[in-house]
Amino acid sequence: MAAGEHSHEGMWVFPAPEAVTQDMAEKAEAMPKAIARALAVTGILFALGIAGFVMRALDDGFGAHGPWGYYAAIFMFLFMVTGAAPLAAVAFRFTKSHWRRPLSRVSELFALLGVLNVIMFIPLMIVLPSIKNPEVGVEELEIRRSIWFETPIGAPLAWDFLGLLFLAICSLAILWLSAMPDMAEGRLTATGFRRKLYSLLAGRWYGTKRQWILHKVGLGLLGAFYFMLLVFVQFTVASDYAMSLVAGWKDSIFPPLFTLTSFQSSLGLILVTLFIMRRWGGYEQYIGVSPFWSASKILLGLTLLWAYHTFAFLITFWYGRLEIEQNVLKYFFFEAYGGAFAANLFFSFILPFLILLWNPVRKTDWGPTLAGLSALCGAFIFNLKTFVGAFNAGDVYAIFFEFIPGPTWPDLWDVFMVVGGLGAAAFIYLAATRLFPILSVWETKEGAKYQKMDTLVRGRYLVLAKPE
Amino acid sequence: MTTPKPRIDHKWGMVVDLDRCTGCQACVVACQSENNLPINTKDVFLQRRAYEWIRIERYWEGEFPNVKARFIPIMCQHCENAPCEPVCPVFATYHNDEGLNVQVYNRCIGTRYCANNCPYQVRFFNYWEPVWPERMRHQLNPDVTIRSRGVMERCSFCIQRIRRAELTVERQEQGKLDHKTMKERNFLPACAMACPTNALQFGDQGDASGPVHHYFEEANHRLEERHHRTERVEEHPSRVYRLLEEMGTKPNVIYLKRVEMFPVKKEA
Amino acid sequence: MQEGRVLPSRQINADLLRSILNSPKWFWISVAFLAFFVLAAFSTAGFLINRGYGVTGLNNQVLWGFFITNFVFWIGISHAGVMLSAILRLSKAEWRRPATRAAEVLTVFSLMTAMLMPLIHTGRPWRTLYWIYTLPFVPYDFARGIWPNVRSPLVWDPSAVYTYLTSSILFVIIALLPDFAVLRDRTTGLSHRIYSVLAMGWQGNARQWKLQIIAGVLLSALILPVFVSVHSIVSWDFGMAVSIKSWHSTIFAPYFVVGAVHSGVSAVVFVMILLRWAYGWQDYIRLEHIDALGRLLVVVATGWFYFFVMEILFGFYGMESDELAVRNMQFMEQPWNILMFFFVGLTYFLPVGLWLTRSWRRNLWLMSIACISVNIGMWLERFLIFVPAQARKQVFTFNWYTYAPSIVEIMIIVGTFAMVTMLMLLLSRVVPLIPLYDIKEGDILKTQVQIGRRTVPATFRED
Amino acid sequence: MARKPILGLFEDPNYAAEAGDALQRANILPQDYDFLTDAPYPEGAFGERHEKHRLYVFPFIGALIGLTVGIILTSMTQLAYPLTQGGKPILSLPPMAVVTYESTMLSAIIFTIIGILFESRLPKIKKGLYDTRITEGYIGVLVNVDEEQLNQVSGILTQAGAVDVVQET
Repeated sequence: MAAGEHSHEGMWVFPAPEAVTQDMAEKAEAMPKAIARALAVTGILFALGIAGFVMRALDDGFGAHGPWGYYAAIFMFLFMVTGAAPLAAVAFRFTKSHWRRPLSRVSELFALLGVLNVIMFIPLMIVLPSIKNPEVGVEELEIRRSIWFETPIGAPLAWDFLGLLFLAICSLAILWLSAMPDMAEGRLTATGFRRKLYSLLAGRWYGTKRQWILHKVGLGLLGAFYFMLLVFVQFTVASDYAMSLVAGWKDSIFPPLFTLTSFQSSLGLILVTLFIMRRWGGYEQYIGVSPFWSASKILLGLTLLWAYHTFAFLITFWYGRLEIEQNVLKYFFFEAYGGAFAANLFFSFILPFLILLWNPVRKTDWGPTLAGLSALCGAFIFNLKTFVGAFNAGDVYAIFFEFIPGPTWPDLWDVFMVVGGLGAAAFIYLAATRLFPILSVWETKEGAKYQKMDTLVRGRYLVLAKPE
Repeated sequence: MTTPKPRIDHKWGMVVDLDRCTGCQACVVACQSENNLPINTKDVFLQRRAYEWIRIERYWEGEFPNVKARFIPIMCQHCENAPCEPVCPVFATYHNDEGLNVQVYNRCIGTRYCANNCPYQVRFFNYWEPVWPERMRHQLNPDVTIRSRGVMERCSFCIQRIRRAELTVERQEQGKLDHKTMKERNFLPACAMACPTNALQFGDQGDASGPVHHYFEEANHRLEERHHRTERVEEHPSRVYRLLEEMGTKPNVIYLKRVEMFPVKKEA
Repeated sequence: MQEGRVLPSRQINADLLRSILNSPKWFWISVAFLAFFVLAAFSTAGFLINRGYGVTGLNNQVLWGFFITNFVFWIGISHAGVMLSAILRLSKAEWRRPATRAAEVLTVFSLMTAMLMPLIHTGRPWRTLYWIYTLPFVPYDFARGIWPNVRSPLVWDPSAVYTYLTSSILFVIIALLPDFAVLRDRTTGLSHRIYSVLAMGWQGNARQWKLQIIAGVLLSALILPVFVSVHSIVSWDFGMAVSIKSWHSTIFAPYFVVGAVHSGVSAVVFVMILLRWAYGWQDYIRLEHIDALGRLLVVVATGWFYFFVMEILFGFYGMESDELAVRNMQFMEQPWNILMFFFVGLTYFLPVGLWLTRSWRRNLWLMSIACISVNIGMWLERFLIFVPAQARKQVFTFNWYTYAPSIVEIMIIVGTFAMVTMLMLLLSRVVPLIPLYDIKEGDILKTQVQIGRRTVPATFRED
Repeated sequence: MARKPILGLFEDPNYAAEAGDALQRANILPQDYDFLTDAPYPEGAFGERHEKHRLYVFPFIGALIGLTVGIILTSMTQLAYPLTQGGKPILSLPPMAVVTYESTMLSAIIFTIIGILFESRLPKIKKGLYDTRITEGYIGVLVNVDEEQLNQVSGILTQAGAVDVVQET
């Protein structure tokens, strides 16, 4: 720490604008061995996943929704994490925070996974039991409880699907718009098919004043729209595939809890990606510690909020002695899936909290990353527990969830599908990093203008300028 | 501080036979005079602040001309899982080990939370200081405290009578206190005693020879097996049921369904 | 985004201490006016306690009325303080500077007022006083072995609220030390002696300042979780009640917290506008501050609306007849449906509509209208959550009944509003409601960055 | 030998900083002079020494104490009245968690306050040398030196551009 230097070592980096373009161009062209190997591995996993899916389909068909619990879980996990990831770029662009600059493209690239979500959702549409009870048995409802009371046209499937579709489109639009200036640069520097692709996508971008203004406004509007859409879709999908499959489980905090978990885990995912780029990707001179440090505070807040929402749910159900509530608690939290809940609690709250509690740890790049990783695992267990449980909770048309089944363990095909889903996501993302500049060049350059080190009386401090 | 040990492990319970209830309101009057309830004057009623530790609810069933009146007496259900108990900040109401849901007037600070949390609407708040006309002073029951304003009150299964019975047994039978001797004192809550048709039956759930024993046996048995079942089966029909069973409150009051000799014709 | 010029600190002292060193003539008149209502309220409360609860509009069906509504409302207002000062401190938002202290002080006073409500509300307050309200000053009545029942949400309440109250009072006092020092240097005679005691011999050396700054951040970080817990626990008073349909909802905690922040921040904005107008602090409470708060409020309001929709929607979700009856009452039956209409309109659509345009955010009249309407709306919200549910909760009993407040309750409610205003006014006579040192620090850290022809305002940061 | 305080008042922070440098050159120990301001300058603005503090320990101690007190209190009061209520266990944990949480936070905050006062050495009973102009925006340089150095120091201060140099009378 230099004399009178009052910012943490490596906290802020100001890359030289002219160097960036060149360097990024090279990085985009290069194909390191590590990435090639990773692509191969994830590709194999992807194939496994498809195999598992086919076998499951052959074994059980699409008649009953029970066997598809694990498929639903992995879909929900991917949707939860990748759906919320682009929000990081959007939200921090709203707050005009400078530390977001290296982080925004990393988060936007997850938009490409929206397509995967849409495709993976199709089988789930088939297995979801209809809202109207086909034949009404003893103590059964004619219409099972769901957020679509009298089932408007095509509900719930059509609406969920449309929501996911719009979500994918909207996020792709955000990615395209925010990558446009970079690709316009790429037109000149890149070679081969990239050159064609970039010149195609960049269109008539020449960076005129007007274009920049439209760019800013467009990103803002799309971002706001995406945020609202995401919250809505998460609400519908989550409650359709978890809550309304458990007869009589009425829990108004579940959608917010799901959304909160998605924010927490997606931020974690982004931090992990950033860390990999910074450590092994050779992006050290673009990614300072400041993104980790600033994001860590938000991650801590989200972690605490997660615990808070969970407790609010638990204590309300514990206090109310209604039979259905007791059964839900027993099933999801204490008896059948008790272990899963304990693990979920540990990874989503206890571990990240204990890591992020310490300011020195938060000022490193590995601390927040570890917390993020554990949040990611927590979200994964959360989804397994919730959706596998919900898919196997017995008669969906019953008046209330009366008879508690035991936990459902995965068979081989389930394992295949789960790893396959993860592999697919990783594969697509890695491929995307080869296609698009993974660092948002224009934002980095813009940032270099607005931040500098300056002297006040005797000490040197960071100066942040905030344009109106 | 510890709760007093029970002399014998009572578990009081009441069985209400709706087939016998004629809705004559005798129980209501008996309760009023036994438990020193303030007089429900007209304007007290109009303010909707009437005290009815036990009340008869009347429902009409069917369309004129073939219409039947249904009566259901409702008093404190003395639930095992009483929602009203844990919300009291000062332990003014709790579950004693005789299966009674007791109210400690001296502790009560009148938050009215318990009344809000009672699904059966059987808790009453003293909005005014209770007053009686001068000449009625002497009919007040010396065994029952008069509740001051600002406290909750509700049916106690006439706990004063239970205690008196126990005391007399101890005095006369040299304290050899068991179900038999207790029954010989044949004490009853005022309402049960006043009921002309024996619609209200009161006794010890544990006392095999008592009037309520087998009903509770049956009810608890049904509850048990429902809990240990893993899928739905056709249950054999029975008259025994409890109010708001889905609330999981496990009342100590059991109702017996009315047997329909001439059921009301429902319009198709 | 700091417009406005850098002022010499002599100027700042003169301006911001104006409210203390030479108070305007309207001051004592308005205080007396408010004091009248406060006294009226207190004597009414005395009458109520003397006569018993018959004098209120409550009955066997609706057992919790205006008092509880008002209690929750004031608890809600109290959430502005920490929300603003803590979150904005942590996020290093420059525009927080003039807002923090007014917000914290509002927190303290509204909490004090709020805690009077349940006290008056209970049937035998004198017992409540030593049984429940002794909770923060544990250990309680060891002599007679009288314990409160930890299982009851009504015992969680005081523990949370008193924690919040104690910590925000300490928070304010710590932040006041440097300003007490300024006052100590400006005053003479008795007040000088008092301020010297309060200032604790503050010198303003490097160490003290450093700890002052850290204290701000650290305390914010510590109070924030308390602040969230307080309103959640208040909401659990209702969430734990299984028997009243539409109360036993898991979302109540976050829903109430966000609502509280919504109403609280609006209240703070209104207070700031009043201060600006009353003491002529145009240079300190600038339009851009109001503007920024307005933008924040749009976000908060929308978040609140999300939770509101969830709560309503899952009310219907259960398809239970008696809960549907409550909803039907809220939305279909007079007068509740009219109130409901006003509540949603005033809480969300009107204010957010006003906050969306920049020029309207910067128009103080429209801003005040928006903030007041939010608070009316939030008061109605609590009322509509509590009362219809009780009036329609019965499964069995015949005598359904509604609720109309008696004059006694209304007078006490009015009294609480007068009381908070009066206390704020009185305090503004004693301490500066805008932190002097914070403003000065802001001026020191101001700088700008030259980009081409444009000079962009910037700030020095220590990380 | 007795040490005496001397206070130089500056209008411009840069002069004050120069005074600081000059004092350093006149090898007066850094803990002997201090900068008094009416607003927090970012740390090290005058090239002053870094203040070490142990404030972060306090909240943790407080939290621990509060936690234990909370647990003992809640469990003790529940066990002291073994009354079953609503079929809930005598020692029911979720309510305990709520009250315990509050007590933890409360004592953590109180300890933090104590820590702040202790670490910033407040309350000071005797304020020492001070000048009310400091709260008017002047920057005071407070030096504690041996009596014979007083003139030298006041010379340094005035040279550095002090508006006024105050000594104890």
